[in-house]
Amino acid sequence: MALESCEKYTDTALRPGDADRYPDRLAGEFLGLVVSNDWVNKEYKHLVLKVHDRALKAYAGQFFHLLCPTPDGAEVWMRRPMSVYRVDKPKGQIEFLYKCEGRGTRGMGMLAAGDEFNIAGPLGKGFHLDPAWKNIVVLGRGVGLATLAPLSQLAAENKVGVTAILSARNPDVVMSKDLFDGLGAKTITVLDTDKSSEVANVEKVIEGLISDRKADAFFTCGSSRLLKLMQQLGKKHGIPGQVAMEQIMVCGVGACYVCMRTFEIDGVKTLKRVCRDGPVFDMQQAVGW
Amino acid sequence: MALESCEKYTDTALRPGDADRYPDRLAGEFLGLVVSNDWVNKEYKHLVLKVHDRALKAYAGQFFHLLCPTPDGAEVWMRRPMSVYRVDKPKGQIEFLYKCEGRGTRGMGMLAAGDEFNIAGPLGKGFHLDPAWKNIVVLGRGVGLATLAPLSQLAAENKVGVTAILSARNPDVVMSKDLFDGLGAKTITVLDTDKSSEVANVEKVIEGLISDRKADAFFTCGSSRLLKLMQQLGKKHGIPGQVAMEQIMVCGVGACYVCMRTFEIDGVKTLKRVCRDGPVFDMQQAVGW
Amino acid sequence: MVSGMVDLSVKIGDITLANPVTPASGAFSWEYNDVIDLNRLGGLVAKTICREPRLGNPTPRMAETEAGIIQSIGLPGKGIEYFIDHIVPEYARFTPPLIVSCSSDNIEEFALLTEELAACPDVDVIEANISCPTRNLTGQNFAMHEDYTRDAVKAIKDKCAGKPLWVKLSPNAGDIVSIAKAAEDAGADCLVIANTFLSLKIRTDNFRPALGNKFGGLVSPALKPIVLRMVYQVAKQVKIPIIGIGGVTKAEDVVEYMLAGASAVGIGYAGFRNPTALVQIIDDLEAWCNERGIKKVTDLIGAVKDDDMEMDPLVTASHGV
Amino acid sequence: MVSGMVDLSVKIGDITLANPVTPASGAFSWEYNDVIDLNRLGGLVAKTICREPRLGNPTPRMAETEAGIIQSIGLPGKGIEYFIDHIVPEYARFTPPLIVSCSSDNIEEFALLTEELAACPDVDVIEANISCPTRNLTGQNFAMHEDYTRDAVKAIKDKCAGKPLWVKLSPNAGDIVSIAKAAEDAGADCLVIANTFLSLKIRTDNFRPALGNKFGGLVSPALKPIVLRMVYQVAKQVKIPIIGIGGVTKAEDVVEYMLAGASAVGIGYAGFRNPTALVQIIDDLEAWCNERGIKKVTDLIGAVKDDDMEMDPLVTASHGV
Ligand SMILES: Cc1cc2nc3c(=O)[nH]c(=O)nc-3n(C[C@H](O)[C@H](O)[C@H](O)COP(=O)(O)OP(=O)(O)OC[C@H]3O[C@@H](n4cnc5c(N)ncnc54)[C@H](O)[C@@H]3O)c2cc1C
Ligand SMILES: Cc1cc2nc3c(=O)[nH]c(=O)nc-3n(C[C@H](O)[C@H](O)[C@H](O)COP(=O)(O)OP(=O)(O)OC[C@H]3O[C@@H](n4cnc5c(N)ncnc54)[C@H](O)[C@@H]3O)c2cc1C
Ligand SMILES: Cc1cc2nc3c(=O)[nH]c(=O)nc-3n(C[C@H](O)[C@H](O)[C@H](O)COP(=O)(O)O)c2cc1C
Ligand SMILES: Cc1cc2nc3c(=O)[nH]c(=O)nc-3n(C[C@H](O)[C@H](O)[C@H](O)COP(=O)(O)O)c2cc1C
Ligand code: FES
Ligand code: FES
Repeated sequence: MALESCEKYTDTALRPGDADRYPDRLAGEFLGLVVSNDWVNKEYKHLVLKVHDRALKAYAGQFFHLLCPTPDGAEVWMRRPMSVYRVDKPKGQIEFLYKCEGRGTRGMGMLAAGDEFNIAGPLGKGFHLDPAWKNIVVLGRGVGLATLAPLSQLAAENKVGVTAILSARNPDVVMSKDLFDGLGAKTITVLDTDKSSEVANVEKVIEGLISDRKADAFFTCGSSRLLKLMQQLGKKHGIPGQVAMEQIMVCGVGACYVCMRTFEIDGVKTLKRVCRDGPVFDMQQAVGW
Repeated sequence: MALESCEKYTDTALRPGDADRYPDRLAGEFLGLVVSNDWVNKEYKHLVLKVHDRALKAYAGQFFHLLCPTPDGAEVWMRRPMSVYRVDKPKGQIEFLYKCEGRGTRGMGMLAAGDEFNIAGPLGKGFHLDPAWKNIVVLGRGVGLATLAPLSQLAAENKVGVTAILSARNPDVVMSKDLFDGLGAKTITVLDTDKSSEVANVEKVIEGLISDRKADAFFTCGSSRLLKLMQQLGKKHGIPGQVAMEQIMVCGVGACYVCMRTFEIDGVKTLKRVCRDGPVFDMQQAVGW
Repeated sequence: MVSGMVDLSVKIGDITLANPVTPASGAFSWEYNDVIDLNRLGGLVAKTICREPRLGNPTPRMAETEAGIIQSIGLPGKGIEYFIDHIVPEYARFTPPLIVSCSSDNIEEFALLTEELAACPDVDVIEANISCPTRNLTGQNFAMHEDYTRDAVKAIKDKCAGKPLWVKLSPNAGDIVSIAKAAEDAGADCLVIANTFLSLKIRTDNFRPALGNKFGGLVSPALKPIVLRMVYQVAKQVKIPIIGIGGVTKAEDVVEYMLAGASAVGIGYAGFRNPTALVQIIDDLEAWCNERGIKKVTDLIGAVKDDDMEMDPLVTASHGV
Repeated sequence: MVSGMVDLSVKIGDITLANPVTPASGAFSWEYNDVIDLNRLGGLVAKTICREPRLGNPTPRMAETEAGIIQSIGLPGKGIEYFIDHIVPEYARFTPPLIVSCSSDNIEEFALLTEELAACPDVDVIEANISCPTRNLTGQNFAMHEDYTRDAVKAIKDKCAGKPLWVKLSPNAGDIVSIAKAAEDAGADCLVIANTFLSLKIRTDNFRPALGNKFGGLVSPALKPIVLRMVYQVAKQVKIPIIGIGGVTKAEDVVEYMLAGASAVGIGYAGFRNPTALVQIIDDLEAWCNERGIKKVTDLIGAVKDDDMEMDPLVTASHGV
């Protein structure tokens, strides 16, 4: 008498500890085990996942593609891209910092310790640190800081000095300061509330860093306004830079050509895939964020 | 920058305690509050819901149409019909007894105390007790007993004697005995394990009840074999009977004509809607269960 | 909910609906009055009636699919006489206009049926269902062909005795715009877009079709973007009003259909899922309009902003997400 | 998983696939090798290539819908030369046959493109995508019409130099069977059913189409019953093999398509959702067959039991649920 069930989807992802038939692959599909998922302020949450070893290959600027649980009984149909916030190899954990906003990220917000969470990655091209650089400037706002934060780890490992300018609406939503501080970066907070986040002031701050020879390279993410500022200053002073871009994604691996952004190379405009050609791009080539 | 959410479905159902704009309606859509949802044996669970007053109108043989939570991240698209197992007016609760089997009932099985559960009803035509009847015989098997159980309550209220023959595979899955016992019914358990559930034996038991004048009417649900037996005995002895039928449903209120079963009335076969013309029908008119 | 500000009424030709939310034929009956206040609805839409009594299709008539259901009812009913004597009076107790859906696979019979319905004073609108995918085994029907549509609608229109004729089209047709225009030419006063998608489910446990009739009509919120596209395309090409049907589950879906060019919507699935959905959608639509200061819901009809779209991918890719 | 018993291989004309699970064009590239072992797949299917370089459609190119996504990519690519020089070699590193999808809206150009591809030794199969709903703004394409299909397929077939020609059809066509027959008549060696459903989403926050290209193709597991019906109808009328594409997310879906008459399936959405899905589906299919003692997966092709269906509703309604 039983009717067929209409269960969908096979679930095949690697759990922490599973034997890996293909340890050489760059990426994979994983069932991470939620260690914690706490609010860092009123808008952002911090997710810590215990993951399979293969997932620990992630480096700064790369992202995972997340299959979010449903916040409302209907399915979330597409994965959500999310930068790796931190990789903790000794503990076998990776971390995400995210804004709870739409269906996917609100679904993600419901995860509780012990839950499984399906993530695919690590994907994309991350940040690159030139061995010649002694000091870099990181400028980010909002969720962009989640993407930039692991640069502090990368820089610390490479003994590169970091100045992180953290822009935020108000003191309550300044993020990742502890992470940058903890890894020896110098942090400067600029705020909307006291107008210190205005472009003119940020420009002054960066010009100061340039004079102090603390700016061998620029890194940014999350704001068109700040990207433009850094592009101008970079061009003016001949300072190279990198920007992490965002775009709606489907495959995340470079197959579908959904995640296109415009870049200008030697005066010629072209489209590139954020997921595979980026998400980190040469700052001067980006045409708007 | 925010994209539209794609949240679906408005949820409009009455919660316990909500003011009722239409208290006279026979049925409604309700958000019941789960009080408990426990296993009664390896296959069946017992759900107790605190519900809005209007939902308490349910009587024996009627059903609710249940919007089950998803057992697997994908949506359960259609409601599931389920008989009312018990109405506890003083506590403002209704109860269901159900087999965890397919997607819907397994989803239901996941409900925990404090959860909300969307139910629509009460629906359908329930059992009818003729004031002339002094003693009735209830014969059920498996989940059919969930449907028949509230008859014991109805009979007790009407001071009608009940003999309940409970058929089951083995002693572990005999159900509702306590409920029948507690309301003063006489229960007879017949089992596959000792072959007492075979039709010949059940026939002997019922013939005995007929001789003892304990069988003014027959009631059954859940087994074609037992329905046929009762039809024969009913015809032979001129004893009226009622049967509760099942069929796949969509609307549950009589609009869609999905839930059809064949009935034979005065030699003419016809289709009737289980949801509105039933689920309880004249036993002699049913053509197979 | 802020109330009493927006005017939710819409006119479909001479018929005024108090709001643009109606049930879809076959997914509704007066029996829903047990659960909701039918007087709240924009219209009452009766299940498609055929002239002669029909038992309908074999069971099972519904099966769940990955995302929705397929169903195959086969237009059961007790015939036109019983309908007029017993069912019309059930609807006549309520205030919204009564739209009666009817069907036949024979043009002469369709015309006769129309004549009988048009003669019934309580019937306000005749909806010609020329698009039921499961009334016979092949899934064929008038609405699959421009010419058949024109012929059928002409014959039916002739017998409407001045009552409005709404024509329900099929999403299975390849060129919905031509068929819509044919229906308009032939005298349709409104187009109902659309019926269900001809579908099949095969059980992998017993290798059999899941429905007794083999084929069924797929119903699912998933289909809304397809039907919406059809409504949009047709609205650009016809002058008569359109009722959009397919996957409406919330007030925003009503808005979306209206933006695409529909004057009202019909709802099936959502009312099965939540029997109080239609009333809630009306409440939500009112609140949605009031929050945005929309004074007349009719302002939404065809208001999609599609005339200044940037077609250079190099430009659009540099806009923010 | 019991292994090594069932023979999963299927033949599509002269091409042998190790198993009936292939990716769908446009939803796959060699880059998936980062995540899965491409040698496990039944075939490798390259994204549709056009002769001249194309940027594709404006962004956004994807939007989530109630149950699935709509997408409008617009066949971007670097043109046939780059494709043959740089992309074919990427695929040639792997063992499964390489199926190259190609497209044009001009028959002569389509023929030229075919000729160039056919001359490339690493290309095993030419798949003519005559059904992309979003390569131009109207959604029109050859596969909407029997005659256009016949003409296009004839011209393409002429230039295949003996290589197999698979033809991808459109689910937006009204009469899929006639179009399938036209393709068969014109020389198609296999039919790929189907491409995506032309759709529209309008944002209710800004009244604008959600996609840069306005229309997009709907992709969703919800659509499987529609495409399955098409495969079933076509399989009864053509002799060439069919590849079913639409909503496959698990091994049972492969079985269902094969029962309906498909020889293999293509998978898009499921591989986006779970990048390891295709490999898992192959494993599950093998286990499914072994559990049931099925020795050759080809035994499933067209094995639906539909010849003894009970058509009397009075009888079927009295069968158990
Ligand atoms: C490489 C990359 C790294 C990112 N890293 C982070 C991070 O570390 N922390 C964080 O909070 N956010 C990050 N984002 C943005 C994040 O992907 C979106 O916030 C998220 O997808 C929104 O999903 P939602 O369901 O909450 O929103 P909805 O608005 O419901 O989403 C609807 C659709 O739009 C897409 N979408 C919406 N906003 C964006 C966006 N900004 N970028 C790409 N797609 C979007 C969604 O993926 C989904 O497909 C990153 C984006 C990219 C591309
Ligand atoms: C009036 C009525 C009262 C019922 N009372 C009870 C009860 O008290 N306890 C109980 O355990 N069961 C009862 N049932 C049966 C119950 O409805 C099914 O067990 C349930 O719908 C199965 O859902 P599923 O998702 O677990 O199974 P699935 O097999 O996944 O269901 C698939 C589809 O088939 C339908 N379906 C499957 N079995 C049945 C069935 N026997 N009757 C109707 N539809 C079915 C489902 O509703 C669903 O639409 C009753 C059925 C009816 C019609
Ligand atoms: C069970 C059922 C029965 C239906 N019967 C009819 C019918 O008799 N006449 C008709 O024109 N449409 C019929 N339909 C189609 C609906 O009117 C409607 O077009 C379809 O369900 C799509 O709308 P939805 O997505 O809101 O459900 C029926 C649909 C269902 C689900
Ligand atoms: C992002 C995307 C891009 C696609 N590109 C192509 C393409 O280039 N050529 C083609 O023939 N089909 C293309 N399709 C259609 C798929 O090949 C397939 O027919 C469709 O996705 C249905 O299968 P699914 O339900 O398994 O996703 C594309 C689909 C998607 C989602
Ligand atoms: S998301 Fe598919 S190519 Fe980038
Ligand atoms: S379930 Fe709709 S009429 Fe019974």
